[in-house]
Amino acid sequence: MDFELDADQRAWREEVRVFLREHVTPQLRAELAASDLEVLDGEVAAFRRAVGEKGWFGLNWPVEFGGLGLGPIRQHLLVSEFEYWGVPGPDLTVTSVAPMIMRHGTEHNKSEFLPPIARGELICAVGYSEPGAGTDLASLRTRAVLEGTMEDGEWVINGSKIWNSGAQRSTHEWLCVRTDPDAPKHKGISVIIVPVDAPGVTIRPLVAWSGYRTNEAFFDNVRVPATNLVGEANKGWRYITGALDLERGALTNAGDLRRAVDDLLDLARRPRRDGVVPASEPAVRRRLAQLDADVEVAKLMGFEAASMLADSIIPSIEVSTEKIFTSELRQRIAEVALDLLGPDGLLGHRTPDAPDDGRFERLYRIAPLMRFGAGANEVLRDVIAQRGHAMPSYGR
Amino acid sequence: MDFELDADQRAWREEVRVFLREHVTPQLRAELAASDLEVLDGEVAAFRRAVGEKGWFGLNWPVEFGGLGLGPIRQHLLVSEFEYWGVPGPDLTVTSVAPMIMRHGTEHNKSEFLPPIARGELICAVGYSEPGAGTDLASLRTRAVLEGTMEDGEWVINGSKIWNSGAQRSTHEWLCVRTDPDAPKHKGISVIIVPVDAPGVTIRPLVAWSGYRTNEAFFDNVRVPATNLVGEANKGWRYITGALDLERGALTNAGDLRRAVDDLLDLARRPRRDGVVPASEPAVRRRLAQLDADVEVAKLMGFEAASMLADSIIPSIEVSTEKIFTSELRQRIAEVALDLLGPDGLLGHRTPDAPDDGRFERLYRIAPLMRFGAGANEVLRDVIAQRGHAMPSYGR
Amino acid sequence: MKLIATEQERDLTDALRHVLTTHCTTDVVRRSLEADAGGVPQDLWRALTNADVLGLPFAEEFGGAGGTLDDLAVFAVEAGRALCPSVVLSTLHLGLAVDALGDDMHRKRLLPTICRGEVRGTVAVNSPYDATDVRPRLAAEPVTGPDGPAFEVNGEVDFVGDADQAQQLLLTARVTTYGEPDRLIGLLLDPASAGVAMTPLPASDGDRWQRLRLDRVRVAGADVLAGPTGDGLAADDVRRVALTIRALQCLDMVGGAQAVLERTVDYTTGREQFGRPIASFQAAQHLVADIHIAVQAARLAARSALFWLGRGRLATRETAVAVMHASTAYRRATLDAHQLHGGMGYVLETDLHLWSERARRFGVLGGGPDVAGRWLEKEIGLD
Amino acid sequence: MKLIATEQERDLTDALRHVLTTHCTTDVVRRSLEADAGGVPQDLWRALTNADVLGLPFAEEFGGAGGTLDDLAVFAVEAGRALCPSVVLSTLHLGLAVDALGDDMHRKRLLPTICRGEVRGTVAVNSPYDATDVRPRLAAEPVTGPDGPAFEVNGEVDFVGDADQAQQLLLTARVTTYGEPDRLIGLLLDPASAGVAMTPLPASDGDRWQRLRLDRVRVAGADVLAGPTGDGLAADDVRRVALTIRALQCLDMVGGAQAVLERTVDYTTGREQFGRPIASFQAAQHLVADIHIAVQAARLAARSALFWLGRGRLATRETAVAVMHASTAYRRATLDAHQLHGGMGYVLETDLHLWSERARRFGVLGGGPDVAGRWLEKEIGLD
Repeated sequence: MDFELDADQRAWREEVRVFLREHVTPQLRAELAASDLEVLDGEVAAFRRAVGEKGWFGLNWPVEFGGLGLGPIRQHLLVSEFEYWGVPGPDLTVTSVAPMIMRHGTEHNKSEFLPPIARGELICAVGYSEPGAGTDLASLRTRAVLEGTMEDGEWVINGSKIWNSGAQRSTHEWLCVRTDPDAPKHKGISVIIVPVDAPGVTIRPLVAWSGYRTNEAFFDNVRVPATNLVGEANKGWRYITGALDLERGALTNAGDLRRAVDDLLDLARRPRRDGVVPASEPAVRRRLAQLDADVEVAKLMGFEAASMLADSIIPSIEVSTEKIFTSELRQRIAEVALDLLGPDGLLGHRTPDAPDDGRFERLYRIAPLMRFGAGANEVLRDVIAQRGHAMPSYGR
Repeated sequence: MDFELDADQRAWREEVRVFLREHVTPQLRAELAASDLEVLDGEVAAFRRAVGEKGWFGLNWPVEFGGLGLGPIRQHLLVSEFEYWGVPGPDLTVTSVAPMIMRHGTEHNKSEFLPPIARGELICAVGYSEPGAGTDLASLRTRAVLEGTMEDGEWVINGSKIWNSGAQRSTHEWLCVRTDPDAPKHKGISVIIVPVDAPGVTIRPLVAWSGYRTNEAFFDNVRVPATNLVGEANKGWRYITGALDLERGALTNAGDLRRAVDDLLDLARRPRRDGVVPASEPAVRRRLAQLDADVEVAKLMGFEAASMLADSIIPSIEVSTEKIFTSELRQRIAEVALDLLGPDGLLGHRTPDAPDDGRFERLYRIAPLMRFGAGANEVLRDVIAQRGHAMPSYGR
Repeated sequence: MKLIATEQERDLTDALRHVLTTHCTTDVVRRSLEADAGGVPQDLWRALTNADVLGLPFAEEFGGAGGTLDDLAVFAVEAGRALCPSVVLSTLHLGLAVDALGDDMHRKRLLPTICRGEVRGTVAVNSPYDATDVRPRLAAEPVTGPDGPAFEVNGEVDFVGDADQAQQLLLTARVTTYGEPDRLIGLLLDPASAGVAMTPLPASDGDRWQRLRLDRVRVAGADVLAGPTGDGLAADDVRRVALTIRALQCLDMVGGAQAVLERTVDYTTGREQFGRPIASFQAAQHLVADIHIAVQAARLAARSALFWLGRGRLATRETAVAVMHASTAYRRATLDAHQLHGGMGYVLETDLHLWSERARRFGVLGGGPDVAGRWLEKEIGLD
Repeated sequence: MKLIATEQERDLTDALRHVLTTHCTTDVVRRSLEADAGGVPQDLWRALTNADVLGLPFAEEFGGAGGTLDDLAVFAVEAGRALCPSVVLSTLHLGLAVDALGDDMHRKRLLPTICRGEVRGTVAVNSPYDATDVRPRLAAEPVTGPDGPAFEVNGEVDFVGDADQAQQLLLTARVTTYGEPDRLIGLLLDPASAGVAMTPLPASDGDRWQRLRLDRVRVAGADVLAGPTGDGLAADDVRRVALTIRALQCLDMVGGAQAVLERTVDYTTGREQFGRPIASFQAAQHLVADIHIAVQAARLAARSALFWLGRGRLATRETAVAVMHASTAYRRATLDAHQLHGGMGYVLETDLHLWSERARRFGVLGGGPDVAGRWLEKEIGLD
């Protein structure tokens, strides 16, 4: 990939934009504004079906698995546009779970799970963290015990998960469990796909400061077919870290940040409730210019990672860099918005007097998640130093 | 101490200012500008004598040791003024070495060393760090072996020191040596006072980026009287850390920073070589205002530490806080100066075209020392967390 | 106020902390923010009244505890730690404003009721965007009514905190008389008066400001604060009230940041990751150290501002420094606390967000760091 | 230029790094800065000439290597790593300026001598404070001399780099003719010409700029660059040259910051404190990670700017972004490297300061982050 999109890439972006112009209706915007993704069978669901019909959930999947095989650059451009428009694109199930099934799954896994994922019908919540363990995923204690054989037996699962986001909208759990309690902590882990409606699964909502709902999930003698094990038993750590790398990559797209800065630039040029136009204050202009400079860099970082993937290079250090950069930038955008809006910026999200419907008030609350989630920035800084520059581990 | 100086304190500050108005002559300024402190028998020396005659080297010493017993607040006000005027005040010998002799020295130490220190005739270079050891002082390897008795024997010293600043202007070394190589590393250390002109002492200059000269000092079978041992043998670590705490306290005075910001505010209001007045640029004004706000806080931090000392509380966490805050502020002042002056700010110190004689160009080079020296800021942040907030050691 | 707390100050701190720890738990704070809760609970209000908090800075002759602004500073820090509901603070602000801008008649009428906890009130004498901007938003016209001279007041005031809970507001208005300079007057107003309309402005933290619309509201002469000579308030006197409120908010922020720092140290010390306490990671320690440094800076700056305001100075410069440091420190403390807490500080049930919300509210209300930076530019002659 | 280095680019990098590692050691760099050293050593100059560096971006018909600005970008990064003496860069800038602003006659006359390493030169077509400000500092008046039409030039130009080592300068001047719009022309000038006076301006790094004073200096018509139609250069064409130079300096900063990062990692890995390598402290690792992130940001921004400049765009916005990131990254990298090196990076004999000096020189020359911020404000319509 060049610093400039080539003709094909431009044509692709235009195709995506044409689709979005058609499908991002006022009704869809209204539903998203009022309820995020929580309406189960409304505009969002219809939009997802339209995306599925284009085959875009499998955009980057190999053709052999029913994908379009269009590669990471097309994927990147599409996700950037979707983010810029503020609509849900390919989610973790498509971009993280499915590739792991393709790479490591059994033939049975592939035939059972990939087709419904491609249609947008099978949606996974990701069950990694457990209460009390936080970022240290490998210390997980949810147990799965095999009763019977791998051919026709069942896994019996007991334990609990936290930060089980989207479980209320999901059909399945991509669940990390301990299958060998005697092995070293990274070696006894497996991944099992568990239907959310299986008896013994309980989902308890947790509401985050951002207003988003996440969940605790409890598994009480939950039984699933032995063949729901992904790949091989006790090799789950590889699948998890692989999926996490992909997740982190997906998170670093700067489309939403570009949109946030564009929106903020607009807002800064409009009078506040007190009649003052924030952009008339020079210090505000300088801070906005800095955000613009940073978001341009974030965009280039995204292009770079996509280019590497297109060249079959795993951008591991690059993705850590981007994740830190974009997550801290997101927080700074929200801070600049607060400072330039003054009290207007404190008017609550979804209240009529709030500027831009309180989008920046909410961004301030959303931003912290991206710093500590998906690999805390401290851990990723360690990664950059230790993996990127061979600095010695301090024994974590 | 209040947030406002009381009448006595104001009178004291006025007394110091009267002294400075009289003794900070154009000749003294010229010598300092041209040569720092390196002219051994010139204006600086004469100024030091005048300070000595006022008894101000022993300002804060108890009366029983020939001091004025005026206490830490007076000391703080005096040092702030001296720093603001940019002239040398009480140095480490007076503020760190002598108090340790008073607190821990033998009667012989006190009678031999304190009177000449009070007169400004005995000046110590501080010999702590060794090549290869850096901040980790306790790993020092310079050896002292006692030949004969503590009454009439001699210490024979071998080893070397680095960052031996001011040795070329000093009469003695306040030298940390290992006297018990078999004890744990903090337990076998002693402090010995060594005349710089003793046979076997060699001083080799090292020039820092700031332009200041520091030194390496080599000790080759250097013999000094056994009574030059400070206090007791093998208890030196306490004396060193005590002196370092005092040194750090002395470094955190914000007088030089207030002066730097005042000078920078002046400079920003004058046209550059290209005719532009930097303060006409709003972003520059905002950065200057931030520096002003920070230096006001630094001043309050200094008042606070002096107040604590006056109440016989050792401000250990406070001094670490101040040292980090002021050292990072100093660097930011230099950075703002560079940005607002543009190329003018690159014109070399002591060259005729440089604005303010290149004072800010040089400040940029001086500032890094204060961040890593006298307890690296990283170490002091550990201190704040571990001693100030009881966070657990990570095993340093 | 001493740079180092005196024994008396420490005793006051302990006493206030005890009252707030008992009666102002985060449960109480949460309930006071709920739309139908009717504001601060009686229990807390009573405890604060009994502890003389509402009379802390007022003279004994007006029913107060005979304390000083320095004593109120001690309360402000403790209020910030405990997230004391803002109507308590607003009521104290009302008392301060009446004390500073009214005459003895006003003081005698109002301060005792405030000290006894009988009145809740609030003050809106400056732009919510900029505490130094005291241009009145209301216009008052002299009229003669049945009870003698009065004013008819029109206009809108935005972002009036706690007006829905208040029985007594202090607002300012401009009186324009042909051929004379405009006058600035204070108005004591019952929000239930005829012609006052309120529209709630829901804040991010669940609290509600009010937008007040005054339509031909009649204010009696006895409710007008017109300065010692009767020809209006001096703008700088009003500004000193506004800056005093802002400086008290800075101390609130200092107390809040300090509480967040302590919570974060406790959480990270008790919580293990990768087989060791989070608090044992140097990166965590340095975040904590940086919060410590910022809070220490903010504490000194805010106390200094209040010290000078308490001694009659306008202290715009000191207040600017206080806002620049306190707003920034509280914001960084809360955002980095979220970072160190991870998910466990991000869910509503763990309370951390309550401080985060207060950090941003007090961070910008009356002017955040950018606005205060402008004040300071002017003060040091950079404009 | 690809976002990811191609094999060809990696080969060029390796080749250039080899030449510079061999011939541009820090000893060579130090000597080139000494006042009496006469600038860059012959040995280095020859090696760079032999490696086609001086002809890298110029067409083969003018004796160049037929490369592009993208190839020069690769050299700029390596030059920054190795602290390549600035006269090498200035001479390349002269070639770029002649190529962009001259006609074929100028190109044929000058480019081959530059490519062959026979000429050292420099360019001063913009304010040293602001690369986008191309208002000429000199005034030129048309005169007729013995050899035909010429100009007589007067005025002063400040901060001309390497003018004391140059045989050829490219300056700009304003021609004012009564009743016509002012024209902007380029001037090729031998600094040894009659009427040119130089005053050295010693820089913090020991190098010297020159202040040039031109007093009735005669410039022949053949040495005048007056644009394709002969009626002057377009300001934006000159500005593009100035921004190209600035963008190349950004890449220099990226290379320098990268070198400092690597030195710092090496030093901290090899050096023990408290019984363990400094590099094993999380605080050290996070400083390194932050430098890494900043350098990565700067690298992408600077390459993007040069990409667009190489394709004929003015690219003010991209260059602004590049300056904001590269200047800041290099400054932070060097200052934090000092922090991690402690005393061992602070004494002159350990060389680190050479990069620190370059960081501040290139950080502000032609406009630092504050100035570039102003460019960007304009570009995004915030003025």
